Amino acid sequence: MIHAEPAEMTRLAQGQGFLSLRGLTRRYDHFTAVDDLNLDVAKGELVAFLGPSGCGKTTSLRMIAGLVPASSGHIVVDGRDLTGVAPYKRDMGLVFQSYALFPHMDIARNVAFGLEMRKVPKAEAAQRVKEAIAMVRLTGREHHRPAQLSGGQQQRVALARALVVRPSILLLDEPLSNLDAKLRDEMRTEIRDIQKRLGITAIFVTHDQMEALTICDKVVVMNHGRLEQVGTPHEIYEHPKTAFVAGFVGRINRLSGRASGGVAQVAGITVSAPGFEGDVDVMVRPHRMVLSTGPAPADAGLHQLSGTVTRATFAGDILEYEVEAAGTLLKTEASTRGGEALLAPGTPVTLSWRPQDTFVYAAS
Amino acid sequence: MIHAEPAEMTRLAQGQGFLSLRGLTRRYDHFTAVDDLNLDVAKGELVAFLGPSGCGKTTSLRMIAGLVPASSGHIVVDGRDLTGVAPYKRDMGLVFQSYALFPHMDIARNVAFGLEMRKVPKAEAAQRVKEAIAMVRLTGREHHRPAQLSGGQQQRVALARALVVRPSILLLDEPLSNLDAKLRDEMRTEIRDIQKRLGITAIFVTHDQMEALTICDKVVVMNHGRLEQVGTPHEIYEHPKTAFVAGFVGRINRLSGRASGGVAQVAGITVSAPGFEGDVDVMVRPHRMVLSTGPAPADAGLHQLSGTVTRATFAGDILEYEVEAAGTLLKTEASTRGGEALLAPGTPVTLSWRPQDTFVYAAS
Amino acid sequence: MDERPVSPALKIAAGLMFLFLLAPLLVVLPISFSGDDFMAFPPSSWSAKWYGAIFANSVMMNAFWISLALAFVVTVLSLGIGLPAAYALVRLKPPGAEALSNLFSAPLLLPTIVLGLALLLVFAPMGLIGSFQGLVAAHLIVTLPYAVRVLSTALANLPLTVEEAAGMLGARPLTVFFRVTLPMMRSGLVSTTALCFLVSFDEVVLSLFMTGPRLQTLPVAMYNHVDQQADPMAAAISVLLVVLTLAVVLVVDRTAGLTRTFVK
Amino acid sequence: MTSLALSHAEPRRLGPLGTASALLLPIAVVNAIGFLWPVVNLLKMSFREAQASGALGAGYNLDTWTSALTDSFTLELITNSVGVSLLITVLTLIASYPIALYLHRSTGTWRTVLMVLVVAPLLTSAVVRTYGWIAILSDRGLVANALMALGMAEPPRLMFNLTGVVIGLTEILMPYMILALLSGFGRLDPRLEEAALTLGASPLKTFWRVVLPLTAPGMALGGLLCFVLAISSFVTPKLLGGGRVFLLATEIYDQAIVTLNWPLAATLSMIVLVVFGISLTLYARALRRIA
Amino acid sequence: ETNLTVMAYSGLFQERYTKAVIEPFMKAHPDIKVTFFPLPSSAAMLGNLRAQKAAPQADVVIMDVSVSKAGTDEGLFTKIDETNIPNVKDLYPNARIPSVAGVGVTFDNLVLLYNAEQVKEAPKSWMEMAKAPYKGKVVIPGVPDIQGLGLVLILNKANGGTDYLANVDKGLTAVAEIAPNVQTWEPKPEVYAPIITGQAALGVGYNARAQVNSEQSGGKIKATIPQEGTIFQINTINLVAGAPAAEAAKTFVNYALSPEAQKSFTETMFYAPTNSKAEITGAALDRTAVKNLDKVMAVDWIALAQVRDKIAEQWRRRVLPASR
Ligand SMILES: Nc1ncnc2c1ncn2[C@@H]1O[C@H](COP(=O)(O)OP(=O)(O)OP(=O)(O)O)[C@@H](O)[C@H]1O
Ligand SMILES: Nc1ncnc2c1ncn2[C@@H]1O[C@H](COP(=O)(O)OP(=O)(O)OP(=O)(O)O)[C@@H](O)[C@H]1O
Ligand SMILES: NCCCCNCCCN
Ligand SMILES: [Mg+2]
Ligand SMILES: [Mg+2]
Repeated sequence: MIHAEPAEMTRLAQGQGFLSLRGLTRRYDHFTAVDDLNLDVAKGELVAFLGPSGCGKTTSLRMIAGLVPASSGHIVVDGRDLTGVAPYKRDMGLVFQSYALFPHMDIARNVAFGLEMRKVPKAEAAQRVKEAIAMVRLTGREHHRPAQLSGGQQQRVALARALVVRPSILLLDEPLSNLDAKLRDEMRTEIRDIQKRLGITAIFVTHDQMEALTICDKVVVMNHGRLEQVGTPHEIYEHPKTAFVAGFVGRINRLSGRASGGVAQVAGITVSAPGFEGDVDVMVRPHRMVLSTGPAPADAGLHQLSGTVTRATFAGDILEYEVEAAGTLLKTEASTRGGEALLAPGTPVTLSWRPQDTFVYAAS
Repeated sequence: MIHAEPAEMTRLAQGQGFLSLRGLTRRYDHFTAVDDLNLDVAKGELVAFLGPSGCGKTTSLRMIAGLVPASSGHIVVDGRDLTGVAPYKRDMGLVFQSYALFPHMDIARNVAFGLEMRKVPKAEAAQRVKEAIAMVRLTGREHHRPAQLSGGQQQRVALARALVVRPSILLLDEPLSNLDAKLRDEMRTEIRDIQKRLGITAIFVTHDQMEALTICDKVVVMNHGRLEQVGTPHEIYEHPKTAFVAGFVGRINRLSGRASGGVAQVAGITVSAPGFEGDVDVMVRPHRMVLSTGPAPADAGLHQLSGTVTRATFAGDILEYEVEAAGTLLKTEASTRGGEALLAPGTPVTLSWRPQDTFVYAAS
Repeated sequence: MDERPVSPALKIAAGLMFLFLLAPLLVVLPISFSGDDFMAFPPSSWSAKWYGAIFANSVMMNAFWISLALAFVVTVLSLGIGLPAAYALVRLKPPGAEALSNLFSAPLLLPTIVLGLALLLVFAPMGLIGSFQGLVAAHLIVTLPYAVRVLSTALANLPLTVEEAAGMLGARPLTVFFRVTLPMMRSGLVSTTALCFLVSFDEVVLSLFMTGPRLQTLPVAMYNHVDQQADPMAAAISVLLVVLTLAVVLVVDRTAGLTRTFVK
Repeated sequence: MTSLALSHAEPRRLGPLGTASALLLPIAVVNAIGFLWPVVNLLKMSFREAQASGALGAGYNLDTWTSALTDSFTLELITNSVGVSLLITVLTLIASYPIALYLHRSTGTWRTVLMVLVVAPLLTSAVVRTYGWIAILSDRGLVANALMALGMAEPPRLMFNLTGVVIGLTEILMPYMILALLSGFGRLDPRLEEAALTLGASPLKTFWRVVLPLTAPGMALGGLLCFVLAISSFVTPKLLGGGRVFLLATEIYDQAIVTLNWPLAATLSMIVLVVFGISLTLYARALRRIA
Repeated sequence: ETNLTVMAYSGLFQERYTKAVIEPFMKAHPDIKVTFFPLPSSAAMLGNLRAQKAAPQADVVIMDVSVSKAGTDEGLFTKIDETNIPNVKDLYPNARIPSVAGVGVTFDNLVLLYNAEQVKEAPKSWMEMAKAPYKGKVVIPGVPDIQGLGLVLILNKANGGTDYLANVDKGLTAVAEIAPNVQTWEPKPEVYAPIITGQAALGVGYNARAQVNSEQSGGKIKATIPQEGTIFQINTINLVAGAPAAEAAKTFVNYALSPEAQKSFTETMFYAPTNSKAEITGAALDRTAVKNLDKVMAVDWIALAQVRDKIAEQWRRRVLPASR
């Protein structure tokens, strides 16, 4: 079916976004890779798809690009249903997780390809190719073939190739996964700037939570092919709707407890748990647990647990600790800013955190 | 040449490591991918290779594995020069950056391959394959073909395939680059545990500084095919020998200054710079710059700069700021632990840091 | 991304098999320089006269040019017809693709003698016997199956994502095909071209039925020649063809970089 | 027909039947005129009344079919042809594989020269090639002389019998096999061999467990082509078989050209078609296992 | 000007027939342009004729008698006799076959071929081929080829066989004796080359080709008619029914059967003439079977066709096993 019925059309057009997904679903033989995805992306917005490996991120992107037909559901861009529209007519750019560079063309021709297709005048195209290659730090490699480049270099070519055409929608499938943190940082900013400058609407698939939080306007968290939560980075991080989101976006400590009458008992302390009854999972981010060696800070407003250090790791900006408390292993961290020495395993410590940093969910 | 001369032999055997690289070099036509690499790795040690894309990490690993002949130099394992020893006789495991799964075998048979080659009895092999698959969280997918798996799933199979044989040396080429942070965290710990438990000597190539710092006993920083610095994570992070290492491992702010008489003038402040004369680069990690809005903390021991916020980003555990001070854009960060609101661009702020957090290098 | 060292075992095995493959040719080479009037090994005397005889033989020379033109036309048509067919079968997978692809291979399985006879009965009333068009049509029937099979295999082995990437960059299917798919199929295309050209250039049996009074292909002329006089001229022609092919390919290689087509 | 998508995940839904038909039209026309029609003719021919003089009777009957199918010689022809063709296919594969692999791994001008050498036998006329084989294999040939020099009193007969046919056809089919193999070697990613090596597989094991399975599509294609070419070849069997080897194709030749019994030639041809159809089905099944 | 197409054997036959017959004919008839349509075998010619039955393109065909019988039975030819071709009246009787539309245009006969270096004296008997020194040195085109068949018929008669249409047991037994010595039953392209090169010492072939080959090889190959005798192979010339140039065709056929054309072709290719009036020079005549007509055994090729299959089957069962 190429065109939606008029009635359907109206409903579809009501989507608020420039790009809207309506009930997007993709089934394989025995397996639903993407399940009833609904999403609105505003023009010029950058949305991150975040989720564990195999949750359907790539599949969603491929459906949007038109490379995989949806089993059901619609993709609507600017009020227009794209069902049945060929990929090359969609004016979208896609950076493949596997690069998919043209093996028979050198780097410059790989990057120039999209411009040629758009019949951009030679001189302008050459200029833009040059800029794009410079942007991904590959100047001087223009005449290498993809097989002669390292993995990260290939990924950068793929990025340049997609960006140079300035598509109206840009789909990026883990475009930075093979880059080192420094370059990733720079490329991320670069992508962000270009995207904002040109007003490109972009979807950015990543498995890197930090990347998702910093680059995007909106984060979409997926799990098992389903959408778990959509929100701003702050919403997702500070107010995760589900235990999965809490656990997936940012690190988390999990404690089991029992709720009744609006409060939950967990590891000997009482936390507020309005609306919960029975077994609950209580979660706190390691970063939000303050570790102290002296007597516990006497702040009645804080939750506190005592324990002993079981593992300590130097991680650059921070020190990572594993603390055994209330029969559970809890993670926490300390800044290295003060130049503190790593606490030895066995050191008795206290963990304190604010009530508002405590998440409660029905036990899974 | 398969055997070294006796005199040479002795010299080689003097290497302290279980695995020693001696002057390892790999040249391509016009290009030296790896240049005179010298390194000793003790038995059971886990060494991380860290460096920008294209710096020669994969090439080094491939030489160690025997897949690429060295242009010159030697690889010595347990006092034995491996020059001319075929890859399959080296008892090394290698996780490929590009997975390199056998497309014609299902997951279970991919993982079982190395055990078969070692003629491990059927029952034991089946048990170990099962465990390895469980370890990478792919139970239930045993009979899928690689093409039916997502990128991250494939990477995990590659990992299981290499680990299951318990090689004496394990080479990992960005084995976690396609995994989400949560899984990466878990897998990292898992790899670390197995490696320690079995006493495997391992080299772990990564572009993720955090990963390098937390997982390994020793970090090797490479650049342009050359070794920049070898040291413990703490040494590398806190005492980077070169500007490149300082900039590559962990984020960094760079300020230009002039040194003379043991001190350097930079952005209106004076920092200690013993032994430097002329132009210098002064570097400070964003994490070590404390941002304050009120009057600057009156600590005479701290370096201080005033400026204005130009960009503020929520990044989960931290808030990232860009501050314009002394005509330069400086990065800094604040913990979200206290629940502080993001400062608006334009807010006047002061950055303070300890003198020992200041790195000085001759200007490049 | 790297050089693949070839193992000595493979070198030895390949060398031995090459020896087997070229054995008859290695004997034919000295025979072609025979001073005798009959093919025999070893020759009792040596001479290059049979090479001279080729150029003096207008029947052979004419037949050579006809064969060359024929093989060229047949190869171009085989690619032109086979490539779309392979694409349709592999990529568009219409219902019954497998049956169709079997049907298209089927002409290979009739002994050419039968096919020749069967074609004769069909082509003669159409006035195609003894005509260039008739020869082209007959040869196409045997070259097309090769073309379709080899091209299909080559096509099926290509990574799809690369073509998808081209589509995403705005290339229409036809552009994707010509700019991406086709270049990536190079080694399959070279195989197909070589096969079709050789099969056509070498075909005797069908040609025997299809040639006419004024139209002879080289293999037919050689067959007739050897049938009557088993002199070493045929050996000289064979050697000359091999040398000529080698020379042409090397020149093309030097100028157009044919070997690049083999480098992935 | 708005959808010309290059996506192939579900081509049946996306793939416009019209495009496919258009692309398949030319080959269908060639096939119909050059194969289907002649074959239908042939089928008709197989039912024609065969007169002893070689003349075709006006009527149709089942006589040729009945006698062909009840004649034990026909069965012998079929089993012989299939057996010999299979043997030749296997030998051709074994002989061609190292060359193809070597070619796949060599580069530059050297590779080009080797490619030409591979196809060189095809440029040599069959009759001339046979003279080459005679010089090598005949009772006084190079091989016999070498064997006698090594002390063998009576060297085995190497040509003008089945051995000669097998040797000759294997050699002549090698170029086809090599070209087919090369076109199917695309999946042979060197990384995979390296992976096997690092997992402790010796080069031989790597070959068996990784290289060979990955090149299976090429082998299947080459095997198919060679089997078909072998079962339908009659020039080489005639030249090198010494009149002692009876195959379907040579018998068809004799019936069509010498005895002039066209209905029988047609009947035997239809039998070849059936044998081939069965082979093709088995082949497709094998292929599905590989893929 | 009329275009006339003559369909006949390719190769040497084409070359020599063109020179000896067609060119002189065209000189004599400037209004007729003859095109030689060469085909490798009689069967291929029959194929062409069958395919073009509705609209023939060839006018005259020269082919083996048994094939022209088939063509006759299918109505492909116009009957040739004195009424339409005057020269027919001068033909030898065995050139006129009642059940065949065409008439004999050449006679050829089977000969025992031998390599002059390996065999010093002309063998007296076909059975020389069974002798020990010739192990693996004998080449015979086997049944169903007429040459092998002819050998069976000759030896059948020599060993006391009477009616070859009833059975040829005696002939087969004799050939089975030769069989162990046989190198190949499929000499290719023909039987002459292996004997010239010495790859074989003895063989069975046709006289005309043997003579030409002997000439060309400087006497390396020689031919003889052994004491047991020989048989004729007959090529007929036929008028294609419904031919486009029917009148010119008759003119040509008449010329082809004329004493001068017969003489000319015999002297070029050593086929025996079918016209009794042809006066052949002595040297050429010596090289044909004409002087040995008494040694030629009469064969009814038309009747033989009926039992050819049966003989082929027995050949496979009795002769081939002896030659393995
Ligand atoms: N052709 C297929 N047949 C069957 N299952 C498939 C197919 N393609 C993908 N899948 C499955 O669909 C699920 C989603 O795959 P997808 O590639 O979208 O994951 P992803 O979120 O991109 O993962 P990653 O982060 O590892 O790349 C996976 O479980 C995968 O195994
Ligand atoms: N066959 C080759 N020919 C020429 N240059 C090569 C070849 N193989 C690798 N190189 C070059 O050698 C350098 C090192 O490559 P290598 O793959 O070791 O990098 P890497 O450190 O692993 O990078 P990444 O993190 O991107 O994977 C690169 O600049 C690459 O382009
Ligand atoms: N049927 C036998 C006719 C013999 C005449 N020789 C002609 C040579 C044809 N190749
Ligand atoms: Mg993915
Ligand atoms: Mg790498």
